[in-house]
Amino acid sequence: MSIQVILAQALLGLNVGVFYAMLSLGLAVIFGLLNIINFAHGAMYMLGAFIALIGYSLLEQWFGISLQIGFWASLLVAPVIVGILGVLIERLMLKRLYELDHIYGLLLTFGITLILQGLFSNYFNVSGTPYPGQPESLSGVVNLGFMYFPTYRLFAIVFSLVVCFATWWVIEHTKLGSRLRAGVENPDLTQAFGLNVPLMVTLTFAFGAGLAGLAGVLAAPIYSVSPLMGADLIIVVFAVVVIGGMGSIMGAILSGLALGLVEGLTKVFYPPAASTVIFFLMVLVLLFRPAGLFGKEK
Amino acid sequence: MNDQAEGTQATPSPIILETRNLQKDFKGFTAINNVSVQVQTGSIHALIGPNGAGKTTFFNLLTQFLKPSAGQIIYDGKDITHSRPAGIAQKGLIRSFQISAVFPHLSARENVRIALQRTLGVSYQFWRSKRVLDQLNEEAQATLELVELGDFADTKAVELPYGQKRALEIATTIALKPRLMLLDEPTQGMSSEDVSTVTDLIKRVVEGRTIVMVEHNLNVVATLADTITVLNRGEVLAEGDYDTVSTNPAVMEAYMGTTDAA
Amino acid sequence: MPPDQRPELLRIENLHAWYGESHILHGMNLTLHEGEVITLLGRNGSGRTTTLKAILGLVGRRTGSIKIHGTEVINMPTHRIAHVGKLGYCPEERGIFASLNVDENLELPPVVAEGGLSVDEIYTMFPNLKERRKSQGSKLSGGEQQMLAIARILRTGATLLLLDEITEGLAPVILKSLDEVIRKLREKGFTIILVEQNFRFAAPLADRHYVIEHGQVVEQIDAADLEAKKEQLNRHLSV
Amino acid sequence: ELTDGKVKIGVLSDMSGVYKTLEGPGAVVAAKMAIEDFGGSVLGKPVEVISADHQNKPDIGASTAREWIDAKEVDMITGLDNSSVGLAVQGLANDKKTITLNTGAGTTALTEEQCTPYGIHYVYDTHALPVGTATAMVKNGGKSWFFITADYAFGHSLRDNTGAVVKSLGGEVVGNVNAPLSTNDFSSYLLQAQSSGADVIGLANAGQDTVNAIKQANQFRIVQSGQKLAGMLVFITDVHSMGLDIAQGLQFTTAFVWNQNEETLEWSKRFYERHGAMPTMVQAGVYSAVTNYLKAVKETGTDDSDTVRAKLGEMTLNDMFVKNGSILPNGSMLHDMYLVEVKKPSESESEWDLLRVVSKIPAEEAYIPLSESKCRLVN
Amino acid sequence: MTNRILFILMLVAGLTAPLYAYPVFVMDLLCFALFACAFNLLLGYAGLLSFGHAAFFGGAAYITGYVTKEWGFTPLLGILAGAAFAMVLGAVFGFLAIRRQGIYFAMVTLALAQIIYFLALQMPFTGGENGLQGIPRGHLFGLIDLTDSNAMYYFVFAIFLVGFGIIYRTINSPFGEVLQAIRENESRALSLGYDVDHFKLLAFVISATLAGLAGATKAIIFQFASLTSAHWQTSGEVILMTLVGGLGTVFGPVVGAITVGALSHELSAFGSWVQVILGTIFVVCVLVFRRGIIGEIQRLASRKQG
Ligand SMILES: Nc1ncnc2c1ncn2[C@@H]1O[C@H](COP(=O)(O)OP(=O)(O)OP(=O)(O)O)[C@@H](O)[C@H]1O
Ligand SMILES: Nc1ncnc2c1ncn2[C@@H]1O[C@H](COP(=O)(O)OP(=O)(O)OP(=O)(O)O)[C@@H](O)[C@H]1O
Ligand SMILES: [Mg+2]
Ligand SMILES: [Mg+2]
Repeated sequence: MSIQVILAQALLGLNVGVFYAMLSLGLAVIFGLLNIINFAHGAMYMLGAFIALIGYSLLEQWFGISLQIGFWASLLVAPVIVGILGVLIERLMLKRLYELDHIYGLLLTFGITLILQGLFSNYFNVSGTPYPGQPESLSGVVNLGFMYFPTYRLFAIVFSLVVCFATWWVIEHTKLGSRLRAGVENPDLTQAFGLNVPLMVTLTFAFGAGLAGLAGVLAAPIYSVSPLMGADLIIVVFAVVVIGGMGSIMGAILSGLALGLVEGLTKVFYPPAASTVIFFLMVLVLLFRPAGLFGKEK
Repeated sequence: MNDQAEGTQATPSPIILETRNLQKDFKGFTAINNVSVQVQTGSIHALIGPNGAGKTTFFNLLTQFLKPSAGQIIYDGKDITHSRPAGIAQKGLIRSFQISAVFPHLSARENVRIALQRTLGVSYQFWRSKRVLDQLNEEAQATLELVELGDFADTKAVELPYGQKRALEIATTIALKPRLMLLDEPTQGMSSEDVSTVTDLIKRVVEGRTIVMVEHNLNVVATLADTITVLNRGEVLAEGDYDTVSTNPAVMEAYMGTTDAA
Repeated sequence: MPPDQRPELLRIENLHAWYGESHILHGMNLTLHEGEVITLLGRNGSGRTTTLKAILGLVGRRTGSIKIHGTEVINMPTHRIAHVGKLGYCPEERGIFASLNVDENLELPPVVAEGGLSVDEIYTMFPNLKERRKSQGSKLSGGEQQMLAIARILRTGATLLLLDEITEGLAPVILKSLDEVIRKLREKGFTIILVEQNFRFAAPLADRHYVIEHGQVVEQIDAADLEAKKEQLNRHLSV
Repeated sequence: ELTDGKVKIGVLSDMSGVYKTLEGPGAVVAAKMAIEDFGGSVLGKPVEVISADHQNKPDIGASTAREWIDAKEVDMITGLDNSSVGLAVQGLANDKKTITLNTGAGTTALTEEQCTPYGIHYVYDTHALPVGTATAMVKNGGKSWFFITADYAFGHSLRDNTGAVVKSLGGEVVGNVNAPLSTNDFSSYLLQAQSSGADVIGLANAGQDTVNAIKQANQFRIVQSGQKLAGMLVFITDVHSMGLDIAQGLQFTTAFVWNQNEETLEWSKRFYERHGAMPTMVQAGVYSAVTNYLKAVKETGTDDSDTVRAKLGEMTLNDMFVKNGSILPNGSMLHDMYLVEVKKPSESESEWDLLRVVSKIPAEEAYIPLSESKCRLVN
Repeated sequence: MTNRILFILMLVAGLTAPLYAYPVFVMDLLCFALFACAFNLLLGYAGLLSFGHAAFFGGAAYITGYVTKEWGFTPLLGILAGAAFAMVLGAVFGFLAIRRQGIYFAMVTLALAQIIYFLALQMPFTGGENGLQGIPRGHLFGLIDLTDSNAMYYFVFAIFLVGFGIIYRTINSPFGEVLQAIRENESRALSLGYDVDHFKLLAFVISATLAGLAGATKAIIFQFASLTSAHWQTSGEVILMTLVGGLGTVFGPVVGAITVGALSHELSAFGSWVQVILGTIFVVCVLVFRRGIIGEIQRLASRKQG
């Protein structure tokens, strides 16, 4: 196998990796702050993609609104809408579960996932609808020397990396971040100091959900938009978060990228295992580093 | 210093527990450094020292909750440095916790029964009815009475007041017929009244057993301890009975802050 | 000005508090004037910590009246109380954030009023904290954690300090420096509620002592009467 | 005489998953149309339809079928658009002596290794599909092939059958990669295919997998840089969902084109009015299968499976879907297939005007001849 | 007390079920009920959330299917072989996972189960996506023809009762007492000299074996072993069933399995709406109905008494 092919495959792996990173980042942020395992994260990713799709091509047909929300606007609109949904879910439901065992949050969001998936399956083709709104400016290919790479994918990689590292920087290096971390560790005391923890929690959940929505918009031009697009992804993303270390922001980002690469290369060397290799790794990691690669032992 | 003749009869060795050059490092920081301590059978041995001296760490090493970086732990003539936590408990070395450790939703009797049950050897028998455990009720009741909890046998542990929780915890420990008990700050955060209750209790149950305890309350130490080891910065600063230790200038400097605070 | 003629700062009336089903405070009454230092004494589980938490709204449910600077706070969400009451809280278990370093811990609580100490002033007051500014909270020794817990509420400009068992588990040598800190704060005019097990530590610092039993105030003793009422106090606390 | 005073037809299909659009609720519509067109009753007794979702899970399919037969007096089951489900239900129905008219599944195992006396495979199979497509492509110079195969029975069977056709015409298979079912990112496999330098990239998969692969091939300019894509199983709904921009020029084999002639057009329009989409070959097949089943019942005067099955074997099938079709003893329904090409956007006159028939593949060429059948009922 | 009444109710309902319900469907419910009970033993009584129980359920089904189909095992022997396989698999999973806590435990079990799923998909004998089909029902003790629905039904009901009995006894055994102690305060149990890991492991193995028993029985009933049973969604479903019925109650999982099973069956005609409706039920359960059906009944009963 030539080095060109390996390089090309690695780049594709990275492409998958940025989606893992972005999704697991949102999941890690939510888990870190709320101790909630957001099973609905995959559904929110799907929702993001659908908002982009509906905004681009169905507003008129469905609601009689003659408005078209283009790709760039979707990058803003979809995360905001998904974020608002996140606010509703957090305020109306999750809020009542914080004192309880993790599994209740998991179950609730599992239920929400079923609802969202079911609803969209009723109105949309499960086998996927293409997103027609990919901007002209990104529709070309870039000659990387060893391969032609779609400009859009390159854009998605760079854009996601910027979002991921910006998020990391905010959480680890700003006052806002230190307040969030304090809120995670001891919400009561943080509140007693005069910080509005419930609001922080709500906004964080909304932010995590918004990240999933954003990933969905980014994915729309690459994959078909389908009601089930988040269903299997979510399990893989869980694994990514666990490998990175539950609640570790950098862990989620780096292991997302790394596992995308690993998966990409597995597709070359032993394709049948591509969807399982991450779970093998997860078992190994948990056996030798129980708290994940970047997690802290309790 | 404190030879207890009758203890020597009960066990072949007068020294029940010994550490040899014990050491524990946390990422470049040495919490326990070259500590060699001998505990006489049948004595109450107290461990004191300023905050961060390494007392809790030392305890955790003894009970295998932490693995030593170097050195040896000899219990009853055998090297237990690398034993499993449960295995050590089965040999009669039992610890209590800094925070109270009971099974909150079991009754006081059931709490004690769980301890007694182990010696019955039926604990893995998932095919038998738990009624086989009723034979332990009498002994459980007797143990509860020893710590004056006889009337609370059917009360859930979570509903007991703090002092009685401590008592229950000790009852559970005694039920295992330990030869060596490790108590970590048994009076921490207690009001003076509870402190004296617990002190009495310890005095009462010490018969035939050895106790190693960590304690900040010097009154308690003065009343109970036969031998005191003072730790400072992970090393043994002084050792001896209360009078020897409390008048040691180095101890006064490091622990009490020169004047007598006790 | 004698303490009880200074303006009233905190008034608690008929305060009840619950953790879930268990009813802990049964009608607390307590008044505090500006610049006073009081202690809450009592046995374990008598409800002293709970009183502080109830003021901050950290208990499950509470009823009655809590007025700080004349404002009713009983129905306020916790995060507003600190601002309204210019409150600083130092919890029983110290509450140092393990994932934050010393600087971050120090700068975490938002400023609630003018006139707090600057970071530099604080580091002058607690020189050994300065050495460890970049260490994680979890790596500090017990004494340093205690220092930090007090230091960080001084920065916020809070003038009413709720200090819970700040001497617990500390070696005598550290107690001495804490004693000095509290004296300094007192001189600067801070109002302080001390919850203390260590009566020997608290007695010389306070203007007044409240004895709490089963979630109620059963005795109130002025510092001046302490000698006279020693007998009574001993009975309550069985010191 | 009818055993239970009525004829009950079960449409067991994917109602919520990846195959929903190609069969699913549309198949129920088609079955109902067939019954109405037949007059709503047979031998003076009512004809009913019952439907359920097999969720693409063979166990759910089989247990639903079992309940239908045991407890709900279902006489015939159709649909079954998934090879695994199809095999499971056909096996079960055989135990229960119930006729299945499989319209949706592809695998030739239904009429070969696992054939049964009651199982009929009606619309297409993994042998019929490549015959037209692969032949046409090899003849146009696509000598070397690289397969991207859905990693399950259907995909393997499609790949092997296509490979055989390619080799028999002097072409060669230079590589293959098995992609897990429901892969959403084919780019890696596509690049492997690209670097193999093959003339043709054969997509031995179906549904969303095919759509994704074709879309992504477009992103990576694979067709533009000279390689051809061969979709082995493509439905009109897939083309519709991809859009002509992406799908144009794609050639594949189908059993039915809705606007091929007056008869199909008339029926398809009626179908469109009720369903909101034009029929796939599978949905049209359901109509035909139900109609012919009812004919057989009517002509034999019974719903006894053995009798009806024997009658179906004797009939020559003729309706808007099939011309001169016949059902072989192994269950294979012999009929002509069509090689079609996706129109250019400029050629399309309406939303669903997507395909152009290139050539007809005669039934004898499309299907495995009885003489070569591996079915134990035949040889 | 309530338990005795419920048990009699269950017995009567079980014995008479074929009179008013489609037996194969009831058998399916019984398998899921047993599966949920086995799962509940672990989560409800040992506090361990396994997200990989489908591996035992599905794995055992494949083994049972294979040995009865290819090696001609009798149905009973085949089922026992499946359960034995689940036991071994449970020991392996348990050995790897038991040292992990909470959510990590759940994740390790999930990962291991995904690997089993991968094997089920790839190994030649499983039939991949097609599943292992045509498993014979055979004759029980060489005498009773199990292709007869009623015979099969009572055979399955007997298996269910045995499995249920084992779980009930385990909960109320000396071992069960220690499990409860471990769940309440693990480090204390350890310091009392209990090898906590061994107890958890044993609980895990028992649970896995019975989950396997349920899966193996299902394979014989439907003459089929498929990927569905080994998929992670099956692990999710069993959690849902247990919670709907009542976590940590003896009968909860049975009631939960029947409720969820019946519901998805009755609603199956509604296509994707099933998902929406089930999802809504779960959301409602988690928000306002957390004790589950049996848990709520018990609470009401004890309220009336108190
Ligand atoms: N896991 C750990 N990692 C790093 N340092 C640690 C760890 N555990 C303890 N230490 C350090 O080891 C030293 C000894 O700690 P230890 O808990 O044994 O003190 P101690 O004597 O019990 O004090 P105290 O009276 O406050 O309970 C302290 O400086 C502490 O910061
Ligand atoms: N989170 C809680 N949930 C339920 N009960 C609690 C909780 N916290 C405290 N309690 C109970 O409330 C009562 C009063 O507790 P509180 O902490 O106020 O006592 P205290 O006077 O501060 O004593 P201590 O010396 O133990 O700190 C005790 O009986 C205690 O068991
Ligand atoms: Mg300590
Ligand atoms: Mg307190």
